Amino acid sequence: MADADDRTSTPSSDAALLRQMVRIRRFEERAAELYSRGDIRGFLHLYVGEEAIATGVMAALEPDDAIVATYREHGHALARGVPMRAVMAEMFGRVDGASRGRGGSMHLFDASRRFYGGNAIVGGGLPVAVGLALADKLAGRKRVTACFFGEGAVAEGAFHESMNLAALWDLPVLFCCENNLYAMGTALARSESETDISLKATSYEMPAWQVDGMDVRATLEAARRGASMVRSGSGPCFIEFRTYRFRPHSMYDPELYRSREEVEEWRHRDPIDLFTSTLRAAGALDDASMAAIEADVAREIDDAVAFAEASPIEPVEDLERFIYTGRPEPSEAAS
Amino acid sequence: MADADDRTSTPSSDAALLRQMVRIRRFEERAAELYSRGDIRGFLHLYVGEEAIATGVMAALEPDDAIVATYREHGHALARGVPMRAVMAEMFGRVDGASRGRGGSMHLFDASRRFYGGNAIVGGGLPVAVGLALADKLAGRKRVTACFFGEGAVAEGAFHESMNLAALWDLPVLFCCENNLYAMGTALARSESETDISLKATSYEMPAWQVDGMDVRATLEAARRGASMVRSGSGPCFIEFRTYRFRPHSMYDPELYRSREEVEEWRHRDPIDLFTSTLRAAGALDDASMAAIEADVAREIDDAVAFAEASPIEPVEDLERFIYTGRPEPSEAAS
Amino acid sequence: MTTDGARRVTYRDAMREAIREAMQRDERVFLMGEDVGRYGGSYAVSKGLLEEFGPERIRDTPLSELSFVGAGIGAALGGMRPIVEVMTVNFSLLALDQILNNAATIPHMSGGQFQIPIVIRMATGAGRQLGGQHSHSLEGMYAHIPGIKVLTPATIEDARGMLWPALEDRNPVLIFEHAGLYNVEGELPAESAVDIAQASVRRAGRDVSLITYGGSLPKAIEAASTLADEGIEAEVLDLRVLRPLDVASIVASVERTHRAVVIDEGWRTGSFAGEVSAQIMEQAFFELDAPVARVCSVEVPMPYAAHLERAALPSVEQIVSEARRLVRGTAP
Amino acid sequence: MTTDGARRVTYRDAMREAIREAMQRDERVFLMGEDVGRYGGSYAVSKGLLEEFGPERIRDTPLSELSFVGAGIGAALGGMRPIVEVMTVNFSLLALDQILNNAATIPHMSGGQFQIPIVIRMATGAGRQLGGQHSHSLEGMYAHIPGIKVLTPATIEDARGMLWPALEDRNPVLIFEHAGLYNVEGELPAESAVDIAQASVRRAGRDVSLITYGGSLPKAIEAASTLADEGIEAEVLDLRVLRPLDVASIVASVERTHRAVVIDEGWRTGSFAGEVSAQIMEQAFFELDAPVARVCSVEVPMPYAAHLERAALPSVEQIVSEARRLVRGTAP
Ligand SMILES: Cc1ncc(C[n+]2csc(CCOP(=O)(O)OP(=O)(O)O)c2C)c(N)n1
Ligand SMILES: Cc1ncc(C[n+]2csc(CCOP(=O)(O)OP(=O)(O)O)c2C)c(N)n1
Ligand SMILES: [Mg+2]
Ligand SMILES: [Mg+2]
Repeated sequence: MADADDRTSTPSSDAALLRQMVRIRRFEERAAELYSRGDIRGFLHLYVGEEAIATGVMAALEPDDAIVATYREHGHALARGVPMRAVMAEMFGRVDGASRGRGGSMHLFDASRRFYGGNAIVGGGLPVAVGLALADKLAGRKRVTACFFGEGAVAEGAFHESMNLAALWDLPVLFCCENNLYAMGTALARSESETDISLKATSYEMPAWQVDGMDVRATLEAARRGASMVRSGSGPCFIEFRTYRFRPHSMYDPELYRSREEVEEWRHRDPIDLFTSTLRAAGALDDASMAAIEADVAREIDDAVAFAEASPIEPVEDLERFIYTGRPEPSEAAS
Repeated sequence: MADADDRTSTPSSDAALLRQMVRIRRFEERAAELYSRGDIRGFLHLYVGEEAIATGVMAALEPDDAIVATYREHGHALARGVPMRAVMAEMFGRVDGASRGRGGSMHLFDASRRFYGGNAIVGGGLPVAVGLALADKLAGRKRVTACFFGEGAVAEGAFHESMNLAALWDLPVLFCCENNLYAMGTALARSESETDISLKATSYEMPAWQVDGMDVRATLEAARRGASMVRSGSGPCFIEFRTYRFRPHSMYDPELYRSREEVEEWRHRDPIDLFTSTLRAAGALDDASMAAIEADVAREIDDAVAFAEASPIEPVEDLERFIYTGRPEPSEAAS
Repeated sequence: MTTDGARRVTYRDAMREAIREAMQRDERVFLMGEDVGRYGGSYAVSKGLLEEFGPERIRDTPLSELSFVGAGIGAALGGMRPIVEVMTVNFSLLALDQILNNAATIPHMSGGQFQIPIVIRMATGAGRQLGGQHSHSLEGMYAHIPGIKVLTPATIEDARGMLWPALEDRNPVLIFEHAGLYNVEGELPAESAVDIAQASVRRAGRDVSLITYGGSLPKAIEAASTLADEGIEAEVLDLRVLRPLDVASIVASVERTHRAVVIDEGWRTGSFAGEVSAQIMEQAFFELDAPVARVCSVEVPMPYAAHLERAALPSVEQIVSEARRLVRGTAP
Repeated sequence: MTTDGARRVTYRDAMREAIREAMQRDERVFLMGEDVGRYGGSYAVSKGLLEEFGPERIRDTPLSELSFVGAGIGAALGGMRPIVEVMTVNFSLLALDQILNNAATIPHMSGGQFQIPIVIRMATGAGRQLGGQHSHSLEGMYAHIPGIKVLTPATIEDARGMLWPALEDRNPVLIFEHAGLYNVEGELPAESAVDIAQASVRRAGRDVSLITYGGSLPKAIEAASTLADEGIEAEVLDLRVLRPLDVASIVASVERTHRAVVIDEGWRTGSFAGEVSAQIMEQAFFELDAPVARVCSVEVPMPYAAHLERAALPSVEQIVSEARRLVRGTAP
């Protein structure tokens, strides 16, 4: 089951997919604990239940493709290969964090992996993804920009404008809609007059399809198909991943808007359970290898936490660093 | 051919429709002259070629319905019954103008006719129309809000959000898209990936259809159908009126983006010519009655110009009036 | 409940009571915004109201800030009294076009034919480690726009009392609620009538004026007690209303103290504090014994890390040290 | 062409030449916006460029301000050097979220990993009877945002020279072009190197500083000549860059003149002029012989009628009278 390089490239063996999902799940479980302890602060949006999407999509991308994600992006960052240490240190607000502690959970960045953040304005990443793809098109590069957003973002004007621009200009964007049925407490039917999201894409003449977001082989397959269409230069694609968020929206959410039963129902479709059952049924996974994955992941998480705890904080004197790049301007020199 | 009350109610006889279109056409031709002379300033967007739309739609509405229009709204205001004197005086910047000279050509308002303006932000009127309709729905009133906008507005986020809200909440909005094929110099195909505008409405589950915007009987018919559906409480409707602007976008437009031939082609479908031919062929119009209309309209316009010229200007001391309604606030009292 | 009928409530509860009362008093009032209903309000302000008033009047909206704010404007034009909740000021930028080009403009541009009696509420401010996109203080920017009124309730009493006069006002009114105040608990008098026009002296003093509003008021009050221990009597002026600005009260305070520190969580350059300073320059220059000082946020998108965020925000220590400098003439 | 190689050109032509030169010099540069191509630019700035550079690099966009500005930001992240034209500042509100929450924020929030070398140009200002939605001056509001730079070319030389350094700068730069300047004709020196950092004294004087920028510069210069006839020597300081603000030059001017009038077409309350006044308060209070005065727009949505618009805008007469009042001590 070993897959030596699964933290740097984008492996797509069954073993690698399983390990990646477990890695994200356990990481976030630990993050929730650390939040309760006060080591992590601010907003924390967990991806628990949705891991198959980021795992499948990232495994379909090339190293020089680009990713634009939302505030619910730990899974995307980890699956893309952003080191767990950097993600954890960021959530601790430390200088070795992915964004030097300035971003936090919602704003993970990694230039070397073309991971363009964690955007906390719903819909705010879509225009940026369009622009990254435009740059590739103008420069004649065959790269894909994968843009993630929730079904709640579909109501935003930014969605509409960005879909149209990408389709109009045949830009290489892979739109990945993570439809977990709720935007905070607002169910899809209270937010969209037409609840078939993938249908919307067709009104921009954009190829679109739905995928079971709980089935990691299906998400990988769909993303491969989408990425290869996009890479071929035929324009953008739209994939709607049907999924569910098992946890509250954030750590503040009292979950008044849905029943325990509904959540339990969906837990039967836990993407990790589904995949381990499949693998076990096929004789491709046994208790020992599963235990090995868990042990390995636990070690990685312990290491990341230790790293984060040991990491220093940015000196306060550097507060204003990175505001402007380049020579100091008069007002800076003056103050 | 007389139709005594056609300036106050919404008559829909053939005679009234013809007279209304001629009235708008001649009014704007005069406005263009007055612009050249410097009596009218700022931006002036003519509706020449598109008169059948406002004429047909207004004839299908009731006095207590509401209208939200764009900066190209002389025709809408006149057809709605806003007195020509008030429209002309507004364009002269006089106190007897529809907006006391504060609005100009782009911002005609008339509370008594529920004419909510002249909005010069593309797409800016759509959310307001949604809100007017929401008020009616909440108050249990069976009124229609007719919202006009160009096909260029369809690319704006405001369009998307407003369509969704109106459809989601079953609001009584009649969306009237005036598709004249250009937004300033941008042809529809350079602005939309899907150029069939009415198709877009269906992605919000909104009933939608296309109409020949050069045929005033067709626009009336379509608006009647739409207004009665909307009034019945079944939610919004969307009508795409296919039309063409015969004149430049505004008085500044050098028209580099389209050929004279294309414009000439469309002039063969002049809505006034088409309708007079139809009426003449049916024996319902002769030279004498046409001449009577023209003479009557010319008189009305002369009267409106004379009225505007004679109207005083708002005293400069009243510059800050209407900023806040109610008792003077401390800062006002202080200054 | 205390003897005189005063009760201890949180700012959040006070706000909720104000909404409930308005809904009961006037059936034209309704509340609309993201997650105000089933979720119970992202800051739990509207919790329970859906059950009481139903989904038509406690209306959950899709994520469409531009259009539901615009729809509120339209509903106000149509005779309703909408309260539109924009979850936070950070998202309100998406709706700014409707606020500036329609709500603030149509009444005047129509020659006074139309009024837009809408109330738009939003949370503002930083201090909870929410990072660079979720920590803005932009009420000063809104206060630049003629045609709207801008309220910044900083006390329990104002949280409870400002909404009704705002709804009665026929102009568009924006209410900025500092997110750091929601959990603050305090006394709510049984009887109280607040206006939405005047600044209020929260503590009297003769040595220096601390002029502020909203989330910075508690800091100014704390600074004033610290200063009192040193023998400096600071007057704390709560602006309450940023537009139209009650310049007379500012001038009156400076005439008493001859020195002023303006505290504002906005970024320093172009801050509302700058406007207050300029007004003092114009109206009370010859009263000044020292230049007006500003304590504002450092000009960075708010960092996530606690120590950096703390360093970026106005602090009690900075207020104290600026006030001391003005009074004692010592460098900060 | 004059003997020293200087040419007479319009502001519009200067701007166009600057774009053309940038496109020729760097193939990563492209121009994108509404009607920049086939229409020739709504102010004819980009006329002829489509023919020269083709539709990929002179890119007409749909009416989608939020997203094409955001796409410019993304393209800059992706290695391009976009010039995004937002037709006018009035429509830029629709794109403000992208400018503030992405362009201004990502570089810092990513811990310096990303730069966003975008230039966003837009027309600003009033004076052409375009009414309440088409006459805004909001550059002061933009100057409040850390992380962006804000340029306001007021002269032919700056119109010609500011674009290239703005493109070379790795930060997001906004350029505000006052629509009333496009037709102004003037001398363009054959050789000229302008910076995008410092304010510039356009006329020297010792009695009073007239501090301004953009479309108000010609008014200030005219006021200075009128004042000169009365024996008052006014110094005219063109700020040129509103952010980061060149405070040192402001202070230096006030140290020479001891009096200042700040002129700004924005609405008075919360105007950028207020910020300048506050900076003088803080940095040069003891140099002042009189309080700093502001000449700004009256706080109304700009009316259409000529006489009302004129009354709402800063005028040469007001500048003269304020300057006279400060110098002579007579009431205006
Ligand atoms: C423009 C904007 N409006 C509101 C919010 C507050 N908010 C944060 S997440 C969220 C729900 C988004 O739902 P969805 O897009 O479905 O993503 P999910 O959280 O379900 O992954 C909301 C309303 C925001 N961050 N940005
Ligand atoms: C938000 C916004 N962007 C740009 C403009 C400038 N503008 C005015 S009219 C117009 C074209 C609109 O075209 P369309 O909606 O088709 O209406 P038409 O003029 O053809 O009637 C543009 C781009 C504007 N007024 N508002
Ligand atoms: Mg969701
Ligand atoms: Mg059009």
